[in-house]
Amino acid sequence: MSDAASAPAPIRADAPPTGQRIIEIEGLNKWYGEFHVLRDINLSVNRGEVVVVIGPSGSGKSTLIRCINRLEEHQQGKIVVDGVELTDDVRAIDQIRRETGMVFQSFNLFPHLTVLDNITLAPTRVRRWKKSKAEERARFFLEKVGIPEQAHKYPGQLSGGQQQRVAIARSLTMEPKVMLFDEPTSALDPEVIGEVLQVMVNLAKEGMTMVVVTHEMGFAREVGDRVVFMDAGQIVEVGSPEHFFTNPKEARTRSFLSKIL
Amino acid sequence: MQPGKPNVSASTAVVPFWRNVKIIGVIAQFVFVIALVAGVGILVNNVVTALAKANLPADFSFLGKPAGIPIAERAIPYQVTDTYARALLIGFLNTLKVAIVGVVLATVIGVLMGVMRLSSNWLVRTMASVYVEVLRNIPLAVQIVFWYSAVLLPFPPRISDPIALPGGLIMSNVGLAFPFLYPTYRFAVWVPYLVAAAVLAGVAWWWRRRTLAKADRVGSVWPFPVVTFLVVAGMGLGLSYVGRSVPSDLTFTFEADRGRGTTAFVVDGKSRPAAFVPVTIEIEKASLTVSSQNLVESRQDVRGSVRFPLMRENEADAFEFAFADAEAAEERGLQLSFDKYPSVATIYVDRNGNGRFDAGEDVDPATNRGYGGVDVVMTVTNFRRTLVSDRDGQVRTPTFKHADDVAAAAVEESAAPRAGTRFSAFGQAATATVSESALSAKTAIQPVGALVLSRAYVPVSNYEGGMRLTVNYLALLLALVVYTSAFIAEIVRGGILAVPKGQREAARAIGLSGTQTFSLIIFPQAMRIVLPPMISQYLNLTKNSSLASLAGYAELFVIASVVSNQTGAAIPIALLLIGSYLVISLAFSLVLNQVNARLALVER
Amino acid sequence: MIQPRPAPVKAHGFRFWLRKNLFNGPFNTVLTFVAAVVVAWSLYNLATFIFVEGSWGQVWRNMRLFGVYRYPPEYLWRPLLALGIMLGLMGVMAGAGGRKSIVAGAFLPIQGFVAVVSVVAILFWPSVRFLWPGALALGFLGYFIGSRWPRSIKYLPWGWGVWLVVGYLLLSGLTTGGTLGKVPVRDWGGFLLTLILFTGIIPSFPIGIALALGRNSKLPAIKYFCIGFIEVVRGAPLIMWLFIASLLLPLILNVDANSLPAIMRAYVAITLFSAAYMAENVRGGLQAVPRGQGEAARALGLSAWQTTLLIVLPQALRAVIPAIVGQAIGLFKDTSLVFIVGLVDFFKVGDIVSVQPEALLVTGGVKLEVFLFIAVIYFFFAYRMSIASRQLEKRLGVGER
Amino acid sequence: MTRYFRFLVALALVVSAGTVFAQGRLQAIKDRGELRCGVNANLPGFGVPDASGAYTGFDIDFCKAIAAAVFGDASKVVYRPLTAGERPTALQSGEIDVLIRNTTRTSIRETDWGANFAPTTYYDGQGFMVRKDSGINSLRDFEGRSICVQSGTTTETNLGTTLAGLGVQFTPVIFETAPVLIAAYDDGQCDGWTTDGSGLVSYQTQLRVPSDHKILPVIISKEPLGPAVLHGDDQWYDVVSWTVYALFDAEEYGVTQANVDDMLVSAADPQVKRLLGAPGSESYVEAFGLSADAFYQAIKAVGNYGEIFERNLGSGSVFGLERGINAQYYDGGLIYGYPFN
Repeated sequence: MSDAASAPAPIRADAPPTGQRIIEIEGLNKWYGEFHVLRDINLSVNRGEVVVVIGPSGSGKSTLIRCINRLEEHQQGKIVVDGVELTDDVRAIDQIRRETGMVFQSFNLFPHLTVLDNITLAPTRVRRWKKSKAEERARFFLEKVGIPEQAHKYPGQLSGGQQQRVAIARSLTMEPKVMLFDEPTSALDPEVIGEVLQVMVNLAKEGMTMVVVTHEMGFAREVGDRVVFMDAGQIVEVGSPEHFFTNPKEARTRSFLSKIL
Repeated sequence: MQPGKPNVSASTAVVPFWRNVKIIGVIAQFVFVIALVAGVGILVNNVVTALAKANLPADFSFLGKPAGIPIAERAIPYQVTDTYARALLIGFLNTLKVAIVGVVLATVIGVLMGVMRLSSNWLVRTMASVYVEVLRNIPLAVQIVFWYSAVLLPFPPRISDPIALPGGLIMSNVGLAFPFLYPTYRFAVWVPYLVAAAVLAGVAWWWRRRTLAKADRVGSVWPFPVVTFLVVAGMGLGLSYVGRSVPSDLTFTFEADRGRGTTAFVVDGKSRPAAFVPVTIEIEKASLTVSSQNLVESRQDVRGSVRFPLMRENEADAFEFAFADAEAAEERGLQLSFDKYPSVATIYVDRNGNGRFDAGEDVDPATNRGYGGVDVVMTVTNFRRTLVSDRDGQVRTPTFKHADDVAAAAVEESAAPRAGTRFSAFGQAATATVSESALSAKTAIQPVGALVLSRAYVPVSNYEGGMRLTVNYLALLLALVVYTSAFIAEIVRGGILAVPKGQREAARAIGLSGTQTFSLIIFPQAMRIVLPPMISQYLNLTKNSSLASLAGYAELFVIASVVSNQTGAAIPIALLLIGSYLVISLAFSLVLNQVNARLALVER
Repeated sequence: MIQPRPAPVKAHGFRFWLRKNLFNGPFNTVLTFVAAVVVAWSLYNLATFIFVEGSWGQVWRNMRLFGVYRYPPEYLWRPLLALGIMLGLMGVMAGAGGRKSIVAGAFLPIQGFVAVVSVVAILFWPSVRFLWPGALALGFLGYFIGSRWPRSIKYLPWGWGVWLVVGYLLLSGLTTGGTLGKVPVRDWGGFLLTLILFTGIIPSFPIGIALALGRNSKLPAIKYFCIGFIEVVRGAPLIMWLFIASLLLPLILNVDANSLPAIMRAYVAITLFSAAYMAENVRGGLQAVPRGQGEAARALGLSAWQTTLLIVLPQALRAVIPAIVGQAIGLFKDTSLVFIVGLVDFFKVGDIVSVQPEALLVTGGVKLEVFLFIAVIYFFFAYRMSIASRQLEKRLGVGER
Repeated sequence: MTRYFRFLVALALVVSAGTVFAQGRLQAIKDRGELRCGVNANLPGFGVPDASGAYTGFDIDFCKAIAAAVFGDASKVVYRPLTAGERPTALQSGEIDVLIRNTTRTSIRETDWGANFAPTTYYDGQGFMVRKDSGINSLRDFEGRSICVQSGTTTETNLGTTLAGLGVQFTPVIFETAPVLIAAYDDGQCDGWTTDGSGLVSYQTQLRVPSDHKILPVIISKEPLGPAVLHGDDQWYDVVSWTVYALFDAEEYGVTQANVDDMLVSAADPQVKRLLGAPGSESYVEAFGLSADAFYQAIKAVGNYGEIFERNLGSGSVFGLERGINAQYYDGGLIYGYPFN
């Protein structure tokens, strides 16, 4: 990186020093072949904080949160989740995945299992819970996302909004310390987006640590503690929602917001 | 920021190697490779030891030895004294011959059947369904046996009475033969023109594209290079006929008694066969003796018919027919009735005396069979025929005898080999005497251009000249084509059904007719879907051709197993076979990738 | 507001059907006539051959050869018991699945076939007079159990496992002489052998899955080994592998040729060959599983193995069931190729039957009769399977569940 | 006296050989309780299963005879059907004890295969069949015609080299199996077909009108067919050889399946007594490592050579083959049993 000096100093998206840091990312770089997708990312998240990542498509926001639980492998930099550094160590990877829940754009429910089986699979196999306990917790979270009556159906029989809520319940049942949301509402019909967002809002209010990649600016404004704007693999601007939506600093951010708001 | 790729891992923390994902992978591979090498090593060692113990060849040195296997069906010259390697090569070429033609035909029939299965006509639809279901649910081995011994052998007429169709096509249960253009020894004259034609065609293509591009016009490009090529190449072909003459070192030797001759170049006393040379043979007067036969064909009787080699009436000034033993024939009241003058006749007894053959008169009341085993002599005057020698420089005519030597050779009685029989044919050949007086013929070599049209004919009991497809080849081909086409039909049907309904609706909405919708919109898209499974069917067809032995076709696997039986070199031959089949597989994969790449390009 | 009205009455009836399906337009009318002539001609000739010209005595006389080849007649109850147990297990499956299930759709025609054979056995084959009806009864017993206690289907995998072992022991025998006297493997033949070789599809299943997973592996050594194995095996014809296995397997494994009868060698060749094809089918299924499925499982903390076994494979296999049935049909037909290594399966028995001295006495031989008989039997089973496959395809295509 | 001495030496040799090979194949077969016999399961007259599944044929009877000699029970045979290509491997690997599969004895097979051939049981030779009215009377008449031939043996090489040597050009059509070949010939694809003489005769009956065909009076190869064992076990080789000789001798001395019991008791001829191991002559048979009644059992099981021939190939079969050169030497044939002395 011969011309690193001429590049602008990377933005540090550190959390305010108050809370205890649960995610710390330092100098994160990632390449797909020759394509540099993540460039010198620095980001940290406090416990109980909701960080919303926005930016145009292809800006690397999804890749960023997929790096946090090693769905993508980073090549440079340091990722620490709940005090565990993400390295090539199998044990570290397993531990971090256990402690982070993830919700995908396309739900990724397992179509050959019932809703209940979808939810209890990981707790029984990974956490080694008894089946009865897993089912009890599963029903609790299904209740919480508002679809207790669908436990014995197959994912194919549910609507998109219901599926995504099941996916959230599935992640929550593992009792994660962090929830990662990868554009959870992008694949949904407008009329059901609300029900999923409501679940997320409730979750945030209960103090769950969340990193959310989304295009829902309303959600960002309402529940986000901090908003991170990414473009071309870099963090362009970080700030509180008020700062962000009322008075963004960077020209790039302004032009992005003007297009979508 | 300039992307630069680090070559070290991001992490600085020390991780024990048994927990490191990357190192685990390396170790797993390492263990796997060691286990594999050890396992394979043990197995190979076993084989080598066993082979050495059994004194079986484990290398390829046997390939250079003379094979001694007679092979009739071949694309390149071959003699029994040639090597095993050449015999195997012929097998490989024969595999290709059946595979390539089979693939083309199976595609045509399969697509047709696939479309028929979606026909709106109930009967057609049902017939196509029955076709597909029956054929793909019966083992191919059974089908090959069926086509060969239940259809192609019994139903077409025998070679002695072939069907001669217009255009020079001849059909019988020995196979199919038709005229074919072959390159002659003067082909080299044409080659520069062909090269020039190709170059000019390229230029024409380039020029046409450029002018179109310049004028920013849409127009067809292909007619220009094609016409250029045809004109230049045609000119060259025409020129190759100008000033043609027979080279002085080209000779033609002909043994009229044996009915065969050879065209050859003789240079310094050494002769080299000359392929595809047209020659004319004239025989002033000659005779041919043939016995009448009682045949049972596909469970039906054919009674007392005489079949002379296929001849046209204009090939001789006169044909005369007589019973070899005229007195005996007259005593029995035998007469000849011509079915196809001058080649096929029935022997009958004119019981009602009306001078013509009536139903039932060909049955001998004494035996209830026809008048078989009666010799009939045909005498031809001024027989002449122009022939083209084959790939090996061979020419064949009917085996005429001298016209004066009418007495037929005495037919020896059937006898099982007895005590005292010699165990070598060479001894017998030495004692055999040729009693007939020599038959002479006038011969001439015809000048040629770059190409010569070789016609098929039947001199004795086989096709000569032209392009010949044996019944064995046809049976195998038919079975493979029909069997594979059933699978292709299903693939095509699936492909057509897989084209989104919206495509049809859109096509109809812009005013295309039903046929246009199908041929312009649905079918091209379906073809794109079906290509990969089709290629795998093509591969299956090629591999299935290894069942050729069931139809007596000398394909690679057949020849390889003969060679293996003779030499015991099972392992080298197995390796050769695997290699050959992989080459074919790879070729198909290459084609698939090419076509896929093209289609993908079109898609964007 | 416009009230809903009943739809106009649809035209139907025979004449309407004819016009719609056979005579809609001049082209179709011509097609209909041409097709009708072809059909009539074929049927006439076939019927003439079957009922008038055919000489079926030789086929009839050799029924036992066709069935079990040289399996000793006094032990015939053993393969038939194995068959009966198999029918019983299928019956349980069919009964539990209900009359309209796919298994029932396959089971009932097979029972029908066995019933026909039973009638023939009662009338003409004294040695197996009670055995065939017994097998038939076991089949219906299973069906009854299945429909009465549908939950018994839970134990079925065990049942099949036990059946494989018991079936093998029944066929091969345990003791020298006696009721369970040993029958050497080389005496197994005819349709029995065809079925035995057909079971090669069962071991080819796990091997094929392993190869498919290996081929998708990120580890190059394993990946390229699997690719190499699959492509080389698929690249050459089965008869070549049979040929190689029969000549070289004892040498390669350095074992006494007697401890590896020809049937075993062919079985190995067929299994590995089938496994290579299975691998490609399974790979197709793996590709059909969205990437997100694996990612979701990994994100939940499941290990790589758990992800593969619990999430990816079940979905992949379900997607390729029709392809696997198709492969099974192919294998069923391909068992006819073992004649190349001197085994006497159903197809080869035909050859023997047509060269027996008695066959030589029939003018023109009995090839055609034998051929027709063999073709019909193969067709019956292969066609049944392909119908089942199509039903599966339809049912799986409807939705994810 | 010298004769007696020589016999003693020979006996000592045989016995010592027997001891040396005590764990040889004969013992192994006895321990195993069954004889493994490599056969052809697809050649009418020589080996083919009948409708009940039991193998029958000329070669099969020799398997039975050897089993009867070893065990006193002709049914203790395990038949291993072999294709032509499998033969060397099966023999060399010890998979079979004896190969009786219409196998021609040739120098290559003795050396390369490591086979030891027992006496020839059937003298065959490659011949030709043509239609009587085809006008073909000698090999030279095949000029320009086609010949069907079955692959897998030396048949096609014999054909190719012989006709090439005669300068005759013909069209070969190679087949894997006989039934297809017969169909091709009968339907007229070929003007003639060639295989071993015995095969010609046995398949002639399968043609539509067998009497329309004839076998040319020419034989292009020697095909002496006989049992073969693996090199290196002299005792077992002797057992196989002398079982065959015993069957030859039995015909010569008039011992048949029917009268063998009487002969055992009442035969006066010392040769017969030694052959049957009659009381007082047991040592002649026991020296082979067999029980004294071994050859008696063999004859009892399958009859003498003549009976085997007639039952499977000759007048007692559909083939109706004549003995020809397979007659006893005193009838002008080549069958010559060695003396029991």
